[in-house]
Amino acid sequence: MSHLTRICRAESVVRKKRLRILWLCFAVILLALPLVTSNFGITILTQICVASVFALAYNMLLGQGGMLSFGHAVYFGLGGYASIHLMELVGNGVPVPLVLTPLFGGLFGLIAAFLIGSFSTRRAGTVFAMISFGIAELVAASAIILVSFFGGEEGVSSDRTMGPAFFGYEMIPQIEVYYFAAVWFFLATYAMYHFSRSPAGRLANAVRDNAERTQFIGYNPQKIRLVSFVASGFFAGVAGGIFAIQYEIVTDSNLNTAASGLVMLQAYIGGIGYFVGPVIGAIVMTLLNTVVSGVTDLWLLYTGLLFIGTVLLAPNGLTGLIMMHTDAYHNRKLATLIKPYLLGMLPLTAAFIGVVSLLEMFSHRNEAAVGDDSMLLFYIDVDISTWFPWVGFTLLSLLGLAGLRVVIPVVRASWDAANEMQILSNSTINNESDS
Amino acid sequence: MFETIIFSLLNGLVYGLLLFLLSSGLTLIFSMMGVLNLAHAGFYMLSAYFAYSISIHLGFWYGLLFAPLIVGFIGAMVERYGLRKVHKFGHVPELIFTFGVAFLLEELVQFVWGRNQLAYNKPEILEGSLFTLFGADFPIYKMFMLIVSVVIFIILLSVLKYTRTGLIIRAAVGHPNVVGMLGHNVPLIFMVTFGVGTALAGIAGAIAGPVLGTYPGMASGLGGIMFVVVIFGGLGSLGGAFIASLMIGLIQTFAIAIDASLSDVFLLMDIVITEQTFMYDIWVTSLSQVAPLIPYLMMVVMLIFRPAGLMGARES
Amino acid sequence: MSTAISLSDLKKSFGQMEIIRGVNLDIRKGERHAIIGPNGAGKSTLFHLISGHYQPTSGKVLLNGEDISGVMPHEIYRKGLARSFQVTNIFPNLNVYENIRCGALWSCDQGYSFWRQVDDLEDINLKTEQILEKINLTHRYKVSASLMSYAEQRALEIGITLAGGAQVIMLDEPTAGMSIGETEQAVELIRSVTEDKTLVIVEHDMGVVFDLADRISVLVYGKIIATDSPSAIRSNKLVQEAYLGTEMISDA
Amino acid sequence: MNKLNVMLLGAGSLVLAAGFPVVAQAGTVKIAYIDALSGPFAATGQAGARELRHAISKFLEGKEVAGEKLEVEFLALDGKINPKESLVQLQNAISQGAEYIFHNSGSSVAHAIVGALEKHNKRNPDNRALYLNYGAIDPSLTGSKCSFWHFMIDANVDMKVNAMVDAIAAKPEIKKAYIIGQDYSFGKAFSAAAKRYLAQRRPDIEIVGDQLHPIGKVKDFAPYAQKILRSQADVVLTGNWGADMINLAKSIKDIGTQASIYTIYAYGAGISGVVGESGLGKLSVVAQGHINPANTPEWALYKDEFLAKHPGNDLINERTVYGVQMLGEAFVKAGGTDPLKVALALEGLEITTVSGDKVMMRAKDHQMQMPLQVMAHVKDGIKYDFDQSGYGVRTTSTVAFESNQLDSVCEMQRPL
Repeated sequence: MSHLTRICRAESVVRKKRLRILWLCFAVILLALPLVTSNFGITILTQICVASVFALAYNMLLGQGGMLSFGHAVYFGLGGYASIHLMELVGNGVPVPLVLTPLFGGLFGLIAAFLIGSFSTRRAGTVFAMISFGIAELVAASAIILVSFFGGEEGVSSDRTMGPAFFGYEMIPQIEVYYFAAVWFFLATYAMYHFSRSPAGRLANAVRDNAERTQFIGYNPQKIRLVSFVASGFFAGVAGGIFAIQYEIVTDSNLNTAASGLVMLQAYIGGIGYFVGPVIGAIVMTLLNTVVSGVTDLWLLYTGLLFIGTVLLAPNGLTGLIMMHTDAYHNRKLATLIKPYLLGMLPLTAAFIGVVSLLEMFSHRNEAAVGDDSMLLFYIDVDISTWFPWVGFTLLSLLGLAGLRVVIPVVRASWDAANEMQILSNSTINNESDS
Repeated sequence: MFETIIFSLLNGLVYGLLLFLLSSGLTLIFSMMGVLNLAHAGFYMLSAYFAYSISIHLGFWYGLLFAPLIVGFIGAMVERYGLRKVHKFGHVPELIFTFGVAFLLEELVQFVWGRNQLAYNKPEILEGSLFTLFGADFPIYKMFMLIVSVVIFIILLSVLKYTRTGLIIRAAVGHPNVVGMLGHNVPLIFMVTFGVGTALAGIAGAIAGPVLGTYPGMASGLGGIMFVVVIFGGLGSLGGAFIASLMIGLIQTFAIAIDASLSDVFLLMDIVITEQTFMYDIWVTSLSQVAPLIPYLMMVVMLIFRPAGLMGARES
Repeated sequence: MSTAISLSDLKKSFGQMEIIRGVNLDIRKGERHAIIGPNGAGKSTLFHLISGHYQPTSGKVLLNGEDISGVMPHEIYRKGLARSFQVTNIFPNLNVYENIRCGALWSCDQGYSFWRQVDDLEDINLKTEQILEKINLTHRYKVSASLMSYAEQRALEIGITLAGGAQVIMLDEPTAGMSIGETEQAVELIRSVTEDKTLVIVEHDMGVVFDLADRISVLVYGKIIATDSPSAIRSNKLVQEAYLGTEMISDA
Repeated sequence: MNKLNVMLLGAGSLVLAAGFPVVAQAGTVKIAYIDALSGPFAATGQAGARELRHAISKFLEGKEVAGEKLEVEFLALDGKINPKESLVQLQNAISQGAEYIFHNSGSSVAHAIVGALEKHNKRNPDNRALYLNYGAIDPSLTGSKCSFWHFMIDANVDMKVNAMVDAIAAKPEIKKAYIIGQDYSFGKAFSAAAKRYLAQRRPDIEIVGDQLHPIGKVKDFAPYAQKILRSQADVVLTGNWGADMINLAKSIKDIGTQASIYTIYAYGAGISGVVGESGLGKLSVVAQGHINPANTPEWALYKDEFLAKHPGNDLINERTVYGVQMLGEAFVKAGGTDPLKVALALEGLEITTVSGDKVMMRAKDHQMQMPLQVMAHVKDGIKYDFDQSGYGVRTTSTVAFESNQLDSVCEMQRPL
């Protein structure tokens, strides 16, 4: 056994141990979360579970397999429809515990993905993206016309409590639905992680990087893509099944192009290069959709800005921003970054408050009643009929932006320093490609 | 029957040529840059809004003139400060970026102009009907749209055929690297291309706004159809886009005019479809109901069997 | 002596241009065979034809006596022929270890399996580690392939090609763009890793060719004008004519 | 290894996500409004929120209920006129403590909300919610699919079409009718009602077309206008709303047919302005509310106040106000805001609205009974125009409360 082999084995053991602890932590957190939150919190958490499973499934394509799909909600939706119909069957006396619904939704998504994937995965890139888009439009349009399966505009509804109880568990209150979603979230995440470490998962990475080359190591790129696509369709269907149980309705908007766009946004904002990226994206987007949308009408505008900002400034997503610090962390240099970051936060916060306030004031001026000139911005009461807040927030924005120009080089220098040291001291543990 | 055909033909032609105006810009951008601009319909919408704002202050004709210019400029800036940054990461991030721009444009328009449909009106001189055929009026404005589209098509064609710029563009379609090798300033060409492409969408927006409505949803349906046109016609082929635009325009209008469904076909064969028949809803769905679905079917079938499209010069 | 690869009247045209104009060649099992020729002679095209990257216009390619013309590249690989590329063709965002491991997957009987865990597959990891040792990239195993030096990437390219344990190895200009020192190392590497295997190599560096090859074929304008031992090739009139004024066989 | 850190971080964010405390204040009633606040139909939804907010501030806020002054918390949620999105928001609303759900557009949404509330109220008897629907008027909502928890504060399609056919029946010159609508439950219900009532009232009128088109997707209505022209219809009956109404009206005008148009949503939210001249003398609307003239001074005052507060906007859905008024009366009658008690109090409740109409919530099917107005799209002689265009509608005739009471097939499942 060589030196390397020994290192690898040792690392592998440590890694597995850490992973086990991590999965345990993940499970405990999922179980414990409802204890510290409200009804609304539980509703949000359930949504996050569904969104996360779907976004993770989507990233099996985009992040892991390099396939950009504009129509992945098709498999989510079809899985959902199948689940709803299963619920109806159960209501009519077919004895299946409804906690298994997502599995059924998954199988349906899998079959659909296999049928469509068998021709759409022949190519990657723009052609694949456009086929997925065309299919999504087709399926969404058919969903309105074919009433017997899709229920038209109204969609299909059912009742989750009609089936036989599963060990006394009937999914009546929201909290039971949360635990149902959480368990499936855990299982699906585990399975998808498992997939990413399997030969098929590794090959998906290979075909993403260089499809031509995979032919010359004995694999058919189309088949690799198809395997990923089918697996992704399965998990999308699972997510659709959880959704069907939570809301007891599935409609065409579960599978239209807008739904497909949303999941892409989630995965990308979270970071498609990392396994957990989509989960973070799902959390952020769900919070925007539920919490921020309750605070401001402009939340979609902010979502758009966040997305464009991510594409331009942080192509590795929010997770990428965090992962930028692994080198510094390994080098125990994180502490040196605190001061420059705090310094950077100052103008960033100023610019953020300034710009957001200007947007909000503009929107308030257009939308609100005359005489309703006062509004609350960041805990400050503002009267928009006077010139003061307009000038003030403009100045704040400009000041913040100017400050950023000054501070960014400083922050960058300290970041470089924290990471550079590492290359000198420990060149082997550099840049683990972690995809 | 005859009058239906004539009018469907005319309406299809107007709609098809509008589609061509839109997709010509998209095709131009794709030819030069290899980018399928998902935000193209967004620029079309933006231009209609600008044209509306200008038209209430200066009049329709100024709107028609300036709105596409403004939108072209904005397009160029989007290329310069956005697209160029993601260009180096490949086509997938480019697609994602343009998707983001499309998303943002729709929100931005609502933020600035509000959510109502705007009363963007035709100018007095183009009101009224041009001629009456079988009792139906053909509006002057539709003829105006037709003429603008045709003029733009001719201009584009002659620029491509007879100018040096056209030569570069035609070279780029088949061999994207050759332009750089010839010593041209590629980033500048890209920026200008994107600007011109979006300005073409801008012209379409400025002339379509008064008839098809100026509202935040005006881009959403058209965006998809536009991709169908460029993909069906062949990515990067102006001629293909022209044929595909007309085809889709005509198919869409004729499909609406025909009320037949598959059950009518069965009836001819003495098979009666009732509510008990298997997959009842498919058989009784009339052609006019599935009209919006046809273009996507065409696109998917084309992509599967001939990804290069009708007259495609190259695959992506 | 049996043949590993046999080409009979192989032709390939692109549109009007005929690039390969009827090649007949037998490569024996276990030999190191070099293909040389001036630029544009069609060497890489010939490689693409054998490995299935291009379909021949006419003619046949036999691998161990089996007709493989028109067979998909991955099928050819599975029959025991692996190749490298002239322009580095690796998996840029995977690290070195994963690059090699991907190359070894098929030979360890891993199809498109999604239930096994690569980390748990002892045989495959052992094989990967052996290859890493051979190509001297052991210490770099965690580095992302795109961040490595050019010479390292070339070594990795060869490593991926070898990882599957194919009996016929085809290397397309493995030392292109390397410094003299690097080239020497690369030659040693190639020599050691192709022990007991059939090697087909395209190379511009005549030093490498004459150092490595048991036999040499000269390809000029899509035709083989000579196949012989290195010393015979060196004195071949036709070959000298073909190379006259372009590259001298003795230098470079 | 890096993954581990990130996963922990993700888990941390989950904790954050959960941490949003929602505390329901005692003594207040939470009212949620679910409609399209973004997307292609946002104009209508935003207007609805504005009007509802104003009506609540006038008729609920501070109202004395069981000796206490009522406090109202208003939540506006974006349901995108989509059943699924609306149910997501419904769950958000209920979990934040909302007990009264107002909703305007989309019959498919209404069916979804009814279904969801039936289940929710059965499963959570301590946490019930009522649904006040003032715009989704598929007749099956108060017919075959009626629900105890649902109250329709608008005339349903049958009632409106009945009134519409009344007006048409009075014109003997009309011989041919063309029906066109959006391809979903509402459009189909409209078409069915139109055929039924025309056959009853004017069997001599020939129905020369019955067309459904995809909702919100048609860019150019010229081909449809061509079909209408070819059919030589004297009158077009449509339930279209939003952009589909505007573009249809414009295309019909462009093609030069003499047909008049009868519809139920053709003013405000941009429609009056865009239809403009093309609708003069052609467009009639059947709706409920006293737009021009305002009927009572109180009503004029209310409108003036609203318009002064929201210049550039219009008061479109006048029934919103009646619904809020009625809810206020029900609170008083029930002596509190408990949804079950309020539901029972609403049944059979009769009030006179601020505009002087007598309206009644029929206990049998929870369908509000009310008079309807037939209005013409006009330019002159009106005080309240729409879209700052000078165009608006004026009442030409009224269908009285008594003459528009239709029977219902509703068999309501009552709790208890």
